[in-house]
Amino acid sequence: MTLLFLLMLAGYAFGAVAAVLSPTDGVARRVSALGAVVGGGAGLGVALAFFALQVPLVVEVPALLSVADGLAFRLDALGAFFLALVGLVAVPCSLYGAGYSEAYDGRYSLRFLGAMLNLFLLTMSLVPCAGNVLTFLLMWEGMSLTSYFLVMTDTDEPDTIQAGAWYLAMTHGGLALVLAAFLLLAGGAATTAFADLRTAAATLSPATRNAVFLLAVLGFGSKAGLIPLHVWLPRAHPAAPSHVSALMSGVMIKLGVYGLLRVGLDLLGGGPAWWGALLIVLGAVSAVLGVLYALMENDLKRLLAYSSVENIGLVFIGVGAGFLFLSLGAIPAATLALSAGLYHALNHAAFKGLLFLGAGSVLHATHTRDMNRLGGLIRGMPWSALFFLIGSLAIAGLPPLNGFVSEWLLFQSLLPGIGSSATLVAPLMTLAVGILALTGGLAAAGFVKAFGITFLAIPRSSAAEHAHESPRSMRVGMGILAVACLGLGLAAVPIMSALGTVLAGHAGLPAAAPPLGGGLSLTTPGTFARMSPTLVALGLVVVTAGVWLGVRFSGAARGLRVGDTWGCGRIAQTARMEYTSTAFAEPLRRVFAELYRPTKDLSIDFHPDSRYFVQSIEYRSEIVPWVERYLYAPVIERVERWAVRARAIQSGSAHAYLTYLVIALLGLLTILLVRGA
Amino acid sequence: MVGYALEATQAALALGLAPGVVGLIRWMKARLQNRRGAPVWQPYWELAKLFQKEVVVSNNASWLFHAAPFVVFASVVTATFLVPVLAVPLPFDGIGDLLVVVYLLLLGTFFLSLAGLDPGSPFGGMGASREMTVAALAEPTVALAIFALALGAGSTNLGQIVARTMTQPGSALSPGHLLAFGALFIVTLAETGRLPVDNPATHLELTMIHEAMVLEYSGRYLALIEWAAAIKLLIFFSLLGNLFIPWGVSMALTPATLAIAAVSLLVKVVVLAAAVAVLETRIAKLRLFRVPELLSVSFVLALLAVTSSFLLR
Amino acid sequence: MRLFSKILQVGLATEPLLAGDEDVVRLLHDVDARARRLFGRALAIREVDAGSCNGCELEISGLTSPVYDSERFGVHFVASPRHADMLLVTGPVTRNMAVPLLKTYEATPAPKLVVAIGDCARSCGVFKGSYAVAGSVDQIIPVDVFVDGCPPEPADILRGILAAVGRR
Amino acid sequence: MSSLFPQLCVLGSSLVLIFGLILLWRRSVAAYITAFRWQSLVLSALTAIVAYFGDDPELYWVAGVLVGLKVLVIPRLLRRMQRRFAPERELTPYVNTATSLVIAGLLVLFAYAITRPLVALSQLPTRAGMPLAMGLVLVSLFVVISRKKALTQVVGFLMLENGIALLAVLGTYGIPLIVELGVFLDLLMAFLVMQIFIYQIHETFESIDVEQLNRLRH
Repeated sequence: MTLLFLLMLAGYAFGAVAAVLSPTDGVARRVSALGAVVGGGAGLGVALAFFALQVPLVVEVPALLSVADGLAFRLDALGAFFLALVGLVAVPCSLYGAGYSEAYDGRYSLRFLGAMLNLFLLTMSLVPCAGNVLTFLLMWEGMSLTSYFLVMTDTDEPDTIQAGAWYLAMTHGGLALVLAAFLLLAGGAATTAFADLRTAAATLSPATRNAVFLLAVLGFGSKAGLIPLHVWLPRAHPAAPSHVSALMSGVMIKLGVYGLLRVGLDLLGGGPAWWGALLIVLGAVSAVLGVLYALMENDLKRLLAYSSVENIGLVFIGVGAGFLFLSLGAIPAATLALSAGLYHALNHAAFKGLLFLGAGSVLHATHTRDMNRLGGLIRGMPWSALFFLIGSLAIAGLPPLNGFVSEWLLFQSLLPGIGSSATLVAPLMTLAVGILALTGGLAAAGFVKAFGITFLAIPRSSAAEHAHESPRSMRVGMGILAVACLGLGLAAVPIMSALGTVLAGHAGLPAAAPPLGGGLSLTTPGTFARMSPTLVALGLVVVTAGVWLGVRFSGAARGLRVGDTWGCGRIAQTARMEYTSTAFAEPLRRVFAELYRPTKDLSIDFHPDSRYFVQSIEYRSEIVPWVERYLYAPVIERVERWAVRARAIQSGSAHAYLTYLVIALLGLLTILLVRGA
Repeated sequence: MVGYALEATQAALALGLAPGVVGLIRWMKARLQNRRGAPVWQPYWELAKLFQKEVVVSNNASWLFHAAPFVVFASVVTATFLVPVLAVPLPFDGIGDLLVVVYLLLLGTFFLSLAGLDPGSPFGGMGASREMTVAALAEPTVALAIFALALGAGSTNLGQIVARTMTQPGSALSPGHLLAFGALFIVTLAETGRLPVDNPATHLELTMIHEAMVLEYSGRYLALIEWAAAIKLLIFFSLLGNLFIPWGVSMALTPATLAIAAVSLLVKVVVLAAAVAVLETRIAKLRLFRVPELLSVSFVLALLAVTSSFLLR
Repeated sequence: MRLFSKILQVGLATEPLLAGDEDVVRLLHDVDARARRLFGRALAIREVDAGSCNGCELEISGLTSPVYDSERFGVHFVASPRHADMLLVTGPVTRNMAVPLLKTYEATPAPKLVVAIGDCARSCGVFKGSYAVAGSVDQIIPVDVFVDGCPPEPADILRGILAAVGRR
Repeated sequence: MSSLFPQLCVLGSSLVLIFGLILLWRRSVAAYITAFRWQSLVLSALTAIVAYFGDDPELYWVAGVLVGLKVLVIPRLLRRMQRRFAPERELTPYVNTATSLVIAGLLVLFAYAITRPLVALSQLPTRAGMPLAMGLVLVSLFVVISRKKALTQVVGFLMLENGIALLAVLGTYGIPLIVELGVFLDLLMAFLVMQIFIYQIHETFESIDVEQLNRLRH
């Protein structure tokens, strides 16, 4: 296992170094992909080996940076789960990247891109392996920085720089909060190793514990993309190369969940009921607002980014319910809720990775992300369309794919809460159920739009009309994830029991988790509900085949003729007559008008001679999310005002700067003096 | 073995009975309009005719357009295996609960909407957009109504819900039950495209929801879709009938009880069909943008159902 | 409530099988057997107004009224030619409607029938020779049965429809 | 049959609440008045039920007065007012219908949460209906603040009173008859005063849209 771990490190390191040293861009693409595939595969191997052998992995290098207890890697079940998640998405994304980044040949440095991708994957794989605070923060920061550079790949695009700035600001704000949380935690600990923090956390005062938890929620929440800290997602995801978006959306934001679980569940060992309630509320708000904004998007990748906000919200609902049930002492319910949350995180990694890769193929073929300029791609690129359809079905939570299973489990994990007798739990859970259902329905609507407008009907631009299928490496990458979506759905029973062991032993959860299923059926605690994803899938396949055969051989007429689309007999049909993505979302935009508050701008040019002849009509309607309008806009404005004011002290003279330094030093010393006295 | 035979019978019964339900509603509506009306079995003739006709497909349509009718039909047929039409407990009860039924139906809606978008007709897009809007907004009501039932029964599995109401007849009159029934009834109207949400007999493209999506379909494909819509209606009727008023559902699997179950199912379906027919005669179609208001009424009903079920605990 | 008591008072408004019109009754029984084979007693009609003065439409809509109630014969109107077995075409075909009429015919799946309603459909009626008229219906698409009259009565139309079904 | 009484209470309270929700869903004032009439009828039936099961004959009187006043007299007065201002419908409330209904749902959940301690303390078989009565009180308050027409607000106010009466009946098996009668008289007085006000508003502005009152500031 240690060997595999070293292989993982070596793979990524090879990828990074070889990419930098490679003679041409083409070689760089291939060697970096090779390194990443080896590394990702080995990472997945480490995680699987861990689950098979149940031996913890310990690799410590205390000599390095010994001041802060050195580098230490300790893999436990929780970490192994997230390591597996990284590996699962890393391999197909790297394969995909080998073909995808060909479009960048000669435009941007592929050596740099390859090296950064490998470093990004390396640091991402090591975050869940970290065994002490220093290692964790180093890897966390490495992950943030490398992903920042990856986002900044496409610098020709005007939006990229701004996206990078938003991302950098949010991620570093988050890092500061995480750092503060760890500092508070480490106050009474002997070393910063997680094991020591765990024992020290038990002695902390409730107020400190609450503060640590809140800081962790905010810090990790900004990485995970919880509303209102999600603002960087819809900016950075579209700007990054698509396989990087897939990694960021599929994996990196999940590490925010990992961080929260590590601190809240493992180190702090759970807390009062309001922790869980807070997480549920944040999750519910993120879920419903995320999907609502996703519905309004015309940019395919922004739509996917908002949908990531939604899915992270769903994960947080599960995790929050787990915290809540823990505090109420309902252990089986807590296990169910937490595993449902984790399972959804895993599933989301698979299908969102797949969808981003699919969106990448669309971008690759048509050079546009605007759905109002796409359409009809199912003919030019049948494979990408099929894969995107599988991803859409999975994310809409439809049987028999994996999204359906985890959504079902989330529903079932909220149900015991409605039966709870604690004061606010029942109403909270009732609302959460309503929101979960609404989110599911709206997500289905959103992905009918995403798939239907992008891939079906008549192409809305010549780029879409002449779209070509992606190269094989990209198709293989998507294919792996599509199979993963199917497999994760069908193998729900073994996966759920494995997830039980991931959580076992943390925060009062028993070491032997109650089995959530046997045979082919998932069974929730107290046999509240039973469901067999495998048999549902089997039933669907058998019945579909039966219906097809029945119609084929029952003597029904077989005639088939191809004609024009029926359009009330009009002469010709053009793409301009089709429903667009904006039109598709219009009813929901009207329904939720009070939330969106769209701005409307109508200008009509009349003919100079008569008002009865119109020359042109221009209609513009925009939606600015209110989080940005009412929260970020004032903050940014204030920061800018302060920045202008602070410019006064910028004289440009070295003497002035030295003076500031001396004053600051004297000030600090004075404080020390005063405190010493 | 008996169980599996029962499952097959049930599915066959649902397939066979469904067009009749549509015919029954049409006949009753005709009578309420003082017309003689088509006989109840008219939909069977129509389906038979459609299966004998040629299919005309748009030149813009992709394979999805050909696949969708089969998926739509298969999703509702799969759902009939899980719904207690005649008896409980079914051998397939452990395969899926009420939520699975709901999501199977959503799968059908999803594919039908995609098929509506596929030929590039503006009507299809309009229908797809509206159908998904209605489906999405109906979803919270369905979930809460299910949970109001599940809270009482201690399970979301259909067999157990039925069994529990059978053993405690008083619970059928509990407010949670009644309110959830009201909520699900509204959802039934919305999901199966009945008035006041959608007019199944409309010829005006601009007011259509379900019809607009299937304007492009013809021949056997249309037959599958119409048949699936009828089965969906029957599924909702048997859920309304058997979950809320379970008497008559066979629990012993003897021929006598099964016969009683079949008769009681017929009675329930006739009563519900009559209710729908009377309602459709009485009320006009709502404007599309008042539909969300109707659905929020059903949502509040479902919320009240859940609230009163934990009030009485 | 008032509505329903009214419904009860009126009772059945449909005329019993077009009383007094022995022809139709006999035709109906004649046609029944053959029609069942071809259209299974279910005939879906798409109405196409190819430029009529709407007189014929008025009469056609009389078919669905409680008095004539075409639905009792399994004849009903549909919203799309894709769902239809028969096209009811009215009016002289105007230049603008020639292509749409042809498209509608093409959009209808086989087997299909065409019934041209009214004098205009047969001979362009008073519009004959107008620059805006492309010709009678049978110059554009094959017609199975013509129904004369300006406008024809609903009973005539029904007879025409049944005759067309019988001809096949 | 011991569970019958609480079930009837919750069912009755739910009906009373649902009739309250009609104010948020319908737009015609005539429907509001009908809803109010039915609500009052259910309320008095519920009072009679409590009287029967609680063996409290005084409550029969209360039920009788309820029928007389709220089912017969007040709706008739309201009808007369409505006929006078017939064309005025509640077309553009401050909060749209769908949102109002969802807010009403939330208010009911909130009412459930705040009455929980009360319900936990009470031993009465009627206690389960109390959150719904509280919900009606909150929903009626919401009607009063979110609707523009004075007539709607009057109906909202009357429903508020119904909610309080329901709370009293369920919470304490009804306060003594004499107090109840006093409340009714108060109500009648308040109603008459409001009627006069509405006539006044109408005369001054030729509308009973209370938004018109803003003009008084200028």
